[in-house]
Amino acid sequence: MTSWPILSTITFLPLAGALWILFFVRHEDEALAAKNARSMALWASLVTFVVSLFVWFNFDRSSADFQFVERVDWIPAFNISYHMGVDGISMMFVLLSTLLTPLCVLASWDAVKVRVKEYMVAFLVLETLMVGMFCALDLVIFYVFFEGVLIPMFLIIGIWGGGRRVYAAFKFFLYTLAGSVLMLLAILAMYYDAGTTDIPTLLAHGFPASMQTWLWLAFFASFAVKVPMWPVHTWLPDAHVEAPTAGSVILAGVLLKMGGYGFLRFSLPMMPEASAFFAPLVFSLSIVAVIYTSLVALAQEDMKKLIAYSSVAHMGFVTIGIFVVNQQGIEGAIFQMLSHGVVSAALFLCVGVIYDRMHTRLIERYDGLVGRMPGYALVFMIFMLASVGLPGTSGFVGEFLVLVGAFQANTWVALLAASGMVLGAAYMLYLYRRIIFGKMTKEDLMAILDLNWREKVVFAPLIALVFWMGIYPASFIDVMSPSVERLIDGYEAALARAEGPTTLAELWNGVRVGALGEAR
Amino acid sequence: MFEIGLGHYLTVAAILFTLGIFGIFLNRKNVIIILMSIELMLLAVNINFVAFSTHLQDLVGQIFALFVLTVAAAEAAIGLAILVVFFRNRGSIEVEDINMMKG
Amino acid sequence: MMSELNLTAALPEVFLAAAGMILLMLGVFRGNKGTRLVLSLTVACFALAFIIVSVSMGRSEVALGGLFIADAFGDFMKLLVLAGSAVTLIMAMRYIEREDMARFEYPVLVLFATLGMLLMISANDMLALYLGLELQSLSLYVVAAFRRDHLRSSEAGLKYFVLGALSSGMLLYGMSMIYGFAGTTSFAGLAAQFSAGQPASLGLIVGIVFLSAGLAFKISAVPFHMWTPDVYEGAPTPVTAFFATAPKVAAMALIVRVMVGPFGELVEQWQQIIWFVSVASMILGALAAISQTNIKRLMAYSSIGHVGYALIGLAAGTQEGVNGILLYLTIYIVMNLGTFACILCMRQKEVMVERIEDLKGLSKTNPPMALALAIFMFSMAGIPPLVGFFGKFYIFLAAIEAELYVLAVIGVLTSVIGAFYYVRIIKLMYFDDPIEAFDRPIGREMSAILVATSLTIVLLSVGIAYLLDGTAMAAASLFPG
Amino acid sequence: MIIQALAFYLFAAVTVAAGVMVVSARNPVHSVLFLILAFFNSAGLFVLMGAEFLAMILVVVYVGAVAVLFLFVVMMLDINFVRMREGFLQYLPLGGMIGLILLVELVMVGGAWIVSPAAETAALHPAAPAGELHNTRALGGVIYTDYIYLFQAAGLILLVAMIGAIVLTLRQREGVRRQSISRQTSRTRAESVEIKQVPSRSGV
Amino acid sequence: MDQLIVLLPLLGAIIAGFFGRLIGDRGAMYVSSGLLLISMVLSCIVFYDVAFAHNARVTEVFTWIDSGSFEVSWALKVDTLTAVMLIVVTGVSSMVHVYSIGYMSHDPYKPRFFAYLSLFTFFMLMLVTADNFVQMFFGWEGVGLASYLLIGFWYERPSACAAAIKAFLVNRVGDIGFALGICGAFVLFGTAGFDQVFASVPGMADAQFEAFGISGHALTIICILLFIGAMGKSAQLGLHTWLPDAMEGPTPVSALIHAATMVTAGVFMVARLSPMFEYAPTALELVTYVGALTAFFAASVGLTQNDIKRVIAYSTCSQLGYMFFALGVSAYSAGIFHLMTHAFFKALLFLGAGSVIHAMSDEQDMRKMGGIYKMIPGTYLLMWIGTIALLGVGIPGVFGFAGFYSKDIVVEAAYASHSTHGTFAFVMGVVAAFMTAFYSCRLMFMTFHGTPRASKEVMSHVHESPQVMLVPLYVLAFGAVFAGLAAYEYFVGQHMEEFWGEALKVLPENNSVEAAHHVPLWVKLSPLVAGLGGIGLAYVFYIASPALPAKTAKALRPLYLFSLNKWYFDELYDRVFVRPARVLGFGLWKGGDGAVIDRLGPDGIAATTQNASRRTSLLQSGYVYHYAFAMLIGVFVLVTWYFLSQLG
Repeated sequence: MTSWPILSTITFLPLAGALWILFFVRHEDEALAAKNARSMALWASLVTFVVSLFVWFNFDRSSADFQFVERVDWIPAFNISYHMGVDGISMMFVLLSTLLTPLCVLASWDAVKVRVKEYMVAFLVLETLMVGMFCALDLVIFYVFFEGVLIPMFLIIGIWGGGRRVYAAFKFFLYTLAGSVLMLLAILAMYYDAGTTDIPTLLAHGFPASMQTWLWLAFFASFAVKVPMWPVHTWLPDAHVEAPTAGSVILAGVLLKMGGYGFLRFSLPMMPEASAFFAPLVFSLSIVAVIYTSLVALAQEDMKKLIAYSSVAHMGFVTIGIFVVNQQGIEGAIFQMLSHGVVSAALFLCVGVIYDRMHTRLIERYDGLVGRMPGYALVFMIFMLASVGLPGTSGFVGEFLVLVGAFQANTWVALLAASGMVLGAAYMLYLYRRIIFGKMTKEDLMAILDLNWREKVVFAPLIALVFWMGIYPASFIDVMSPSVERLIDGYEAALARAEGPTTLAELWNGVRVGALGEAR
Repeated sequence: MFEIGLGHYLTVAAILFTLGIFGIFLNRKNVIIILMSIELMLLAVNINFVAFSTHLQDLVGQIFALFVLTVAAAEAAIGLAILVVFFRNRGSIEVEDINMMKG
Repeated sequence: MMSELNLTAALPEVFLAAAGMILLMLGVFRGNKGTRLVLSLTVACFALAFIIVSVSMGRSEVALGGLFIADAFGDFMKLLVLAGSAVTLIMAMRYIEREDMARFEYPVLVLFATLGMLLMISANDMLALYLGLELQSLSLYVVAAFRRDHLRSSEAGLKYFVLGALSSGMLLYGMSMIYGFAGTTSFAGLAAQFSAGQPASLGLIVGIVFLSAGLAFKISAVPFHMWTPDVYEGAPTPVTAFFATAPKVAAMALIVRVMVGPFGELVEQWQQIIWFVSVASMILGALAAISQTNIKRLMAYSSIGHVGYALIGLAAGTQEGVNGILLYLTIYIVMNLGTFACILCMRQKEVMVERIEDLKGLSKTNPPMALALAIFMFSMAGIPPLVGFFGKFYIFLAAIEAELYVLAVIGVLTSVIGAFYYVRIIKLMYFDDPIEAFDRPIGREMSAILVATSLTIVLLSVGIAYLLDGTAMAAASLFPG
Repeated sequence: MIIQALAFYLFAAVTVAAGVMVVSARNPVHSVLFLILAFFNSAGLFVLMGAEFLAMILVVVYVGAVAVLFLFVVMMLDINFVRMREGFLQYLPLGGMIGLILLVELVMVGGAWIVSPAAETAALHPAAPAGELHNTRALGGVIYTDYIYLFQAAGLILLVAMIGAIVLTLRQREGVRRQSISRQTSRTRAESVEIKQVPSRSGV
Repeated sequence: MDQLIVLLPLLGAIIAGFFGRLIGDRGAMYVSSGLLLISMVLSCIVFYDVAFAHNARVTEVFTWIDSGSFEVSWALKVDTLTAVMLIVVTGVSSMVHVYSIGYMSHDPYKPRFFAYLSLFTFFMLMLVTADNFVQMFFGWEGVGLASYLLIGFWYERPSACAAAIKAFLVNRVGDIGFALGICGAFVLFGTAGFDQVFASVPGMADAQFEAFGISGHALTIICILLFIGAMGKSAQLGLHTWLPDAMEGPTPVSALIHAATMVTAGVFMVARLSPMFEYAPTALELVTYVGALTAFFAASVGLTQNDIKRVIAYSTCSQLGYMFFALGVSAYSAGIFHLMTHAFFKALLFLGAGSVIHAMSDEQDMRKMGGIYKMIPGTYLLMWIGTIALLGVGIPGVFGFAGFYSKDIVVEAAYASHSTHGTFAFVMGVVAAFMTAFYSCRLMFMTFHGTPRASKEVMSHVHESPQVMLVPLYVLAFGAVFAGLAAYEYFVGQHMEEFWGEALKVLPENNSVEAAHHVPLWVKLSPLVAGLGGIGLAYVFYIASPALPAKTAKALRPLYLFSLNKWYFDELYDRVFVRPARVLGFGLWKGGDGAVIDRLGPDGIAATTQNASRRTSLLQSGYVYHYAFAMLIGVFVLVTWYFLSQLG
């Protein structure tokens, strides 16, 4: 391993860029200052991305250990240290974050006209926090980054958002905060029990079963909101609709993944018995999410809301995949998260493209765009299909692996989740048809222009990724395999040691049988 | 009955103390009465201290009472000064008129 | 039993007392023209006292006939108090000149109040406690009403006085009970008695209840908080800033010292009181602040809420809990100083404004100030990576370690509600359009305070370990053995 | 014994009754007077308990200074009889009940007092056996030695009270001519007398 | 070479799609058609290599998904079955490409069209060359996509868009079954590769399995799931509704996708998985029933339709039913045989119909046609060839059109299986043959004979299609005439075993094709007789006494309406699925998210908090006595608490 603190570099480079913009980008001429801020932000995020590629290439794909580990004492009195590192599960999320940020900067190039400087600062800070969160190997550090994300995101939604931005920003902020403070308590309890907040140590700690239940629930409160799972998903549509395009991109692309990542990093390995116990609950909620939100998506009038609901449904797959705890399920879930990170981000960018031109997101205001914007129609089509999960695109691999995994655990779950395939196709195709197809009748659309070069630059890497992930996913799955295997081994070993009813369902059955017995 | 013990003094003090509290929150008249109620409370406290002091055969209680008296005097001075200032501004010292700020 | 005077242990206090009288004389001779001089000198005195305390930090001695104790805990708290007083005085400088209340008595009274706080903090006997408390309170009553031509100010003073007097009555009654049932007023004596296994009689507990009621009033914990919003609103703003910082710390130090010191063995008894008060404070602080329109009033409820959190640490009754309180208070002071500096800058057309609405669009009219205030607000809401989070973190850690789970859960939930109103201020500043800009410039000392406090809030997270060293030492001094 | 008991009951009864009147009298002047009465009788109680010095102080300081100050302020502010406002009785049942229960509790606590063995030994300053040392003297012996610190602190409190009272109520009125002896004595001739050269024949 | 066959169409698609503007319309058309022709030639070579030189092989390209034990690769499996399909696909596809050059000559989006066509071909080839379930699924979904794109090719028509979505969605419903079937297969066998699975099937023949609360025979469950997928793709009863609507697409598309190739993917799949289905008799039974019912149902609907393409579409549906019941009675080779011949004559019919439509200025309603046989004699003739091939006319033992051989063997095999479901299928097949004959001739008569019912203007424009459209028709017609005769011996006759090799598996006790050669003569004749009867009836109805149809319709009105409205499937689905989904979606949005979750959740809590906040503020009345009272209460509560706890 290199001694250079590569992860910290990735984490704090954007912050440095943000500070630079904050303090040194000043000009009498507002427009010029804005321009400088933009290019500075772009460079900062691009350099970060390039540096992060180093991680990708130097990552040891055969190891399940944490790599590029850095460790500095932070609060020695409490055994809390600045501990960073990535394994196969987290590494790609880091890259996803570093990839999406420059794209977001590009996507906001013209779209954001007011307070450009602050906007760019917020985005770079956001990047720091996201990357830091995925790299953190100490619970406290993790939590700091995890919750710190709220600040820039709140501002992004609130300042540069749409009409109901205030409501949306508050809903987002308070909802997620409410979830995560409970997690904070759980973290404290873990510290109390284990005497450390070091994640690798905690992974090996083994918490008592009774404690696991509570810990799990507390973590669940946080991650379920973040994912989001039904019924705590309602912040998402609002936040997405009101956020500026790039905000939605990051929100869907990275922030939602924090929940899934949390489940994988904490819930499963640290509280295996509780995870097994509550898996049926997760399944039920996920299934409801898949079906319910898909149906709701069908009824949407607002493009972003529709895509937002589709995110909920897709993340439902993710949670199913995680909690079936087998190789296919978890790898599928991770893959689905990555794919969703690319695809939904791209879909929001697609919406942004026409929003920038027409300043409305109402579906009924558009029709027949393919005539004027064939390039756009093609790009949208690709991502729409990826979202639908067409084989050959990234969306399929994750979804399918999750199904395979789910089928091993519970066929009903697999069946109901699979119904999401139809509903997902239904709302996406319906959306596509209403916007892109048909005859162009709206007067104001007649002059609409196709993608410009900047937009093409934004979409090109995403399209490439969609196909790369769809056709040769092995290059991604290989990265995660060792870590996932270790995770599963640990999980199963822990369950083997456990006693008593191991799932909610069993407990329920036990109660029922008991009650019946008494009735007799 | 005729054996006057500590309990008797404490009872008197308790009654006076309660009276003082009553004076404060049941009072709907002027603030001066409230200040006087406070003096009553402090008096009750002093009785307590002296009574304990006697029964414990310990001087500290009396010293305490002495300081309480001192402080009470200072308190009365400041209280009345504030009261006067308030009266100058408001033209009234009725308790119900002290309600510019609420919520 | 009686130890010698040992005046050096009380050097900061002695120094301040002497300085106070000298400054008083100076003020009398220079008249109100000398206000600025007196004020500056007062600040200098605070600074000097700060240095004295920090130099002697770490000692642990009993002085002045056993009535006075100087230990690391006290020294730490004294540092906070002195810093708070000094900074609020600096903030007051321009204000009192502008608002026509530039009289030399103001700094002198603040100095005496601070002296009272130091005495409180160092009290090792209930008598000393009482006198220190009264010295502080009487000064505070006066400064609250210091703007004597203003109805609000005088009303604030009157309310504060009436209720404060009532609370000292209760406190005294409690003390008399304790004295009567334990036979001593000395903290050491009390501690010795309970550690000998003496069971707490009912009278003693009732005494403790009354005592806690009196102390709870000083830290404005529910239900003894009712004065706080009115006084905060009515008092001149620099006075409010002062109220929100130094006296809070001192009173908190006092309640911690009393509960943990003499009554340390009775933790099971008073824990329930603190629990109750803490929960009530957190809930009320969070709820009532939401519907406020006056920012000073909002800060009052905010401080009530914060006290509730700090009390969690006390309810834990452990060294970690005290550690958490110390950390929390340190952070709380910095945040409050910064916030009040912002509030003091809220002037439109030469008139102070204090409606929350007036902050609308601040991010456009005065971005640095908006940024600073946003940092304070996020920090108060306890959002990491700002240091306010760490305050809550250690408090809740202590609660978890003491297995006060319900308290911890209530705490975090109310912190979410509380986050709402802090964030609402950010919303006004950043999401809304400006109505009217605040006057500029805000003054060099204000800028300096703003920069210093906001940087502290941001950067202290990184160096929190150093602060923790200090608090840990201070907390340990309360738990010998 | 009986005399002592009778004295106690007398003083106690009058104190309490006066206390009630303080709170309930409609005229504030009467209230002050009843307060004075209460103080006097408490002083009597103090004497009964053997605290003569305190009893004296109570009369001198309280009646002589504090109560008179009250009276002064009442007179100065020219407060009339206050009408009983509505709502007074509204709180009486609840407040009265709570107050009564609290009173009963306090009395029960007082009644349950027992000298704890530890408390016996905990006494810091054992009072001298009766007759051996005068109460005033005993106090004096302690207050200027062991409690010198607090004595000084009390002094500061009084100082603050003074400053406070002055700063709040003293007003420098404009347009009031005051005598300033120092200015008078330090006047020089140059300040006071101006010699004008009046040119002749041109008038002033 | 295998890779080339598959990738050339993709290349064509990319060139036509992305560089269409660069190389112009013509360039796009010629490049893609040319590449496909090459691909076809290569397919022929491969066919020879595999079917006659027995060089069945699997070519691995690279890993696709590798997750734990779930490993699948991109690979090309070529055996006889695949080779047959390669020929059919590339053959029909290249003909359609060529035909489209003429047919689409007036369309402004030619490059796009050719790109789609080639893309479709690519996916179809991926499907037939798949060596594992997942790759098959890839092709499966891919053709669905291409079908979607092509049906919606004229995106300005709302009906085309709707039909496209419908096709995609209905297919997706089937795909759920397919996907779950794959999952099941993986769970059972631990692999998703065909060869590995087939190798372990016999060992798993009795495996039990619990799924969806049913615990049963594992293979049966998996096969049924997979068959559901096949039903969707091949428009079997229940999931057929998309096929008639798919006729919204350009006619060449109908010929290629919705007649010759894509819709037969289901048939191909079941045949490909014959080693599994053979051990799942219940599943086979189901296949038979569904196929037979579809054959009957679609034919019955075809009787009354007026849209020329729809009639052919229902005909396709019905013929697919034949293929399926052939598969269901283990006559896989017969099914594939029919698939192959059907590809020729149905593509011919469609393209012919396209030619008619082209001639009639895009009129598709047969009621507005008639009497044009003299004006477009070439098309007329070709259409008759296709129709006769469809009807299976021939002289036993001497010569027959393609359909004669394949349909007969299918029906005979059904009879020969000597099982309940086989017999049922036989009866249905014969009845359907009768109806097929009737509606096919009805189509011919209504379109070409009788008095012209079109407007003068249209009639004046009627013209024969250009050669570029007719040449492919000739090729297909040639196939329709001779394919049956030529392939009979290899597919189902004496060389059957040798020809198919390992590609198909039939358990000895199920060998109905073998038995089909030994059925009684009346069985052999019955489809032919039924067909002739149908022709006769049609002649009576539409040539001899044209008033009769209306009278009959009146007399049998309920039946007529039932058939005309396609057994009300669309209405039923609309009521049961589509509309409820909309209503439910809207309801859940406004009611679930809005009224319940938000109102009880965030908004409710917010409102409660605000309310509580207001109340709390009111407590702060501003009166000192209230404040004091609060303090008193605080003390009182605490004191009382301790009193009670100490006393109690």
